[in-house]
Amino acid sequence: MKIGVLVSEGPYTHQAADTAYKFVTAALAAGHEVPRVFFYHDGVNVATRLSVPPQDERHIQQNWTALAKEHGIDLVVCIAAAQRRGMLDENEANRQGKDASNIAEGFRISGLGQLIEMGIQTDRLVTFGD
Amino acid sequence: MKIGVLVSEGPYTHQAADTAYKFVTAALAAGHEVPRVFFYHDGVNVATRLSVPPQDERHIQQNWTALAKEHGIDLVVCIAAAQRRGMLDENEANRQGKDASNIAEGFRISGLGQLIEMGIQTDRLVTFGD
Amino acid sequence: MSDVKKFLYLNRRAPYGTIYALESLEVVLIGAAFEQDVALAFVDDGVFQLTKGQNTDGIGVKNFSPTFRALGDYDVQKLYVERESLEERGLSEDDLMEVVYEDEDDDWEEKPAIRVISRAEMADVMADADVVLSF
Amino acid sequence: MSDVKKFLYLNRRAPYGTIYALESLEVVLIGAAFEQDVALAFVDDGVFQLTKGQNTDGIGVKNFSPTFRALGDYDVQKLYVERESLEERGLSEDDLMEVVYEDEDDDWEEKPAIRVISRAEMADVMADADVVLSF
Amino acid sequence: MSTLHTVNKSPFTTQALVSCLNHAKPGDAILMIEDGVYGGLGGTGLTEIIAEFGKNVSLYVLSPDLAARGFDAGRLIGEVEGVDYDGFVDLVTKHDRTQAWL
Amino acid sequence: MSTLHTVNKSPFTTQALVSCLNHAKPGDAILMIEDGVYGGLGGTGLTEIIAEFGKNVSLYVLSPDLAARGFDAGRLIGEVEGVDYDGFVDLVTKHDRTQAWL
Repeated sequence: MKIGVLVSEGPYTHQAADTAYKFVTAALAAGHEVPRVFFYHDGVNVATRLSVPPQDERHIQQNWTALAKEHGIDLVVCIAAAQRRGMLDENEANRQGKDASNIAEGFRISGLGQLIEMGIQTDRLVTFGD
Repeated sequence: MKIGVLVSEGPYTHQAADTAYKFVTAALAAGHEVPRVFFYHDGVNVATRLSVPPQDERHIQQNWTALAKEHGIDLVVCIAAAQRRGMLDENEANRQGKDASNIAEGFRISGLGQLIEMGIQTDRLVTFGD
Repeated sequence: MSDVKKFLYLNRRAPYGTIYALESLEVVLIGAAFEQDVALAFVDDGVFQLTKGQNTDGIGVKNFSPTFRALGDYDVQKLYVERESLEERGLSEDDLMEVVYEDEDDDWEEKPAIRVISRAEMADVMADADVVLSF
Repeated sequence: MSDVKKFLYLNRRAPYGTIYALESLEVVLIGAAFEQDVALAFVDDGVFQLTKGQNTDGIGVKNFSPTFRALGDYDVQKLYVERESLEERGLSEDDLMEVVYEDEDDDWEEKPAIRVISRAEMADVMADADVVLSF
Repeated sequence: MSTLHTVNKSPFTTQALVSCLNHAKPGDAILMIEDGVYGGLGGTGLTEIIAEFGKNVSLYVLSPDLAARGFDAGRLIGEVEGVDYDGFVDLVTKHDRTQAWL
Repeated sequence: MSTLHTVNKSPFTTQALVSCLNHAKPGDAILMIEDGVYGGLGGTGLTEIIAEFGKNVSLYVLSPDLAARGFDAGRLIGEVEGVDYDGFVDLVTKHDRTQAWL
């Protein structure tokens, strides 16, 4: 079955990104497809490559990047939500005249249409938020 | 009177940073001192200089930077909370081996001791959070 | 038409204190272009999103409530509001803004898009959706 | 001693679902170095922070509850827990972990740091603070 | 000695206001801000209990937050007074401490 | 056709679980996750109302979240069953849609 996932809260502050990660891992292990995970609201903050959690804690961004690479998951960060919150990839940084970017490998910035498309093309949509 | 302010939530997602800004502006106008504003939890995200809000919306980071400059307010971002969430100044980025920083002018990264110190040295502490 | 799914946008939070109401509306506007069957549900504090007379000048935050009135232009025709949620909050339909759409099946007559329904009917609306997006 | 203020850390949220409990504890540990009068209050869902037997292996999040037991070493001696909050949640003092400190005024005897008090007493604790930090 | 309590959550969604009311002491003040201002509305399922507490503590709402949400002072419970940000600052200074119910 | 509802908030803090119970239909399932797992505890002020609803809908808690918070299955209401992440996935696929009560 195709399962789409929406993550609506930022890393560490809320458990949403952790629960979603565990859920996606289990869904893949059970033989389901997770073609895309969409990051919205503060969920866009999961994509930062500048996070430096304590050594004895999980690295949420790196976990997602690795899982996506292994299973070909499309990690999409909402552009409108990301701009407000200061999450930019290199293209966006250049376009906006900013001197730095912070999006990690494996995540791509795109529009809300990708969320709707995920809703249309998957059999289930599961939301993790606050 | 000396009033210390604690901001505990991120920009745009929660109203906390907006209410705190209005409150501090009013406190200064009434002749009070606001020596320091401490940003903790997701509040550290207020300090990003990469935010690009829509043209018709307020720019929360720039508002704080301008207010702090005009009135000499010490804007302190908690280092532990910031590291988890990917908020780094240039020193921290170098120290952590990261290729970019994102802290805006007017904010400085420091420890939680600055919050305790603010509690000791001010007459009132006002918290804005979720 | 077999590709048309029923999208339900579930709004349970008040405006301005958090961004969810605004960012929910941004999804609705983008989603309108996909020609799916769209409905919005306002339950619990979500009903506060539709109060008329919102004026955000004093808080320095953008007033996005006029966007609801533009939903008809995007062919969003169903804004379900739960009666029990209104009543618990001391509100009546008179406290809500007016949202209309033009009914193409009825000579483009202007009709109200806001439909106050009971909790039981709201449960039916929810159970009828293919995709529920919660904000 | 005139510079000593009474700091009250007010904890009203459950652990793990959000980070507030953990980050509150980080402030307490740093704050202990400042030689102020420190007390922690656990009210509403905050009482869940102190349950014993927490095991986070399954959720991939760090179990920070052992840190509470170390508070005595930081000379944090007062963890006030509201009885009514416990009761509403079906909890008793037996469900809480043990936190002790060594009383320097009583020959360094080990004493329990957790003090279950009534809601009225909790209101007194709050009203007695100079600085309240809410998490 | 008295406390200014701030509540920024809707009382229809969370327990913050009720918990605050349960711990406030006579002479304290409660200022409802942000989504908390809904707690000041008359004619709701909570009006009676809030008005009852209002006999011992002073109740305020932050007027700019009330206006943002489409209501004016006419909709408030009689025991609740509107203040602007200047009034917020005054309340902070008049009371000995501020306690946030997040 | 049936729905899997997810609730991730403590029922002692927010109205999410009660609102969910008020809208769930017979045959639906409710999975309590994260801080929502406290809703499955027996002997609380809410146990009775939750057990009553449990006659019409299936109630689950995510066991890893329950263990994280220091409780085991023995503390659950009789009507509530524990599942792990695999069980979560099964519940998602068995029901026709998933609705989050945030």
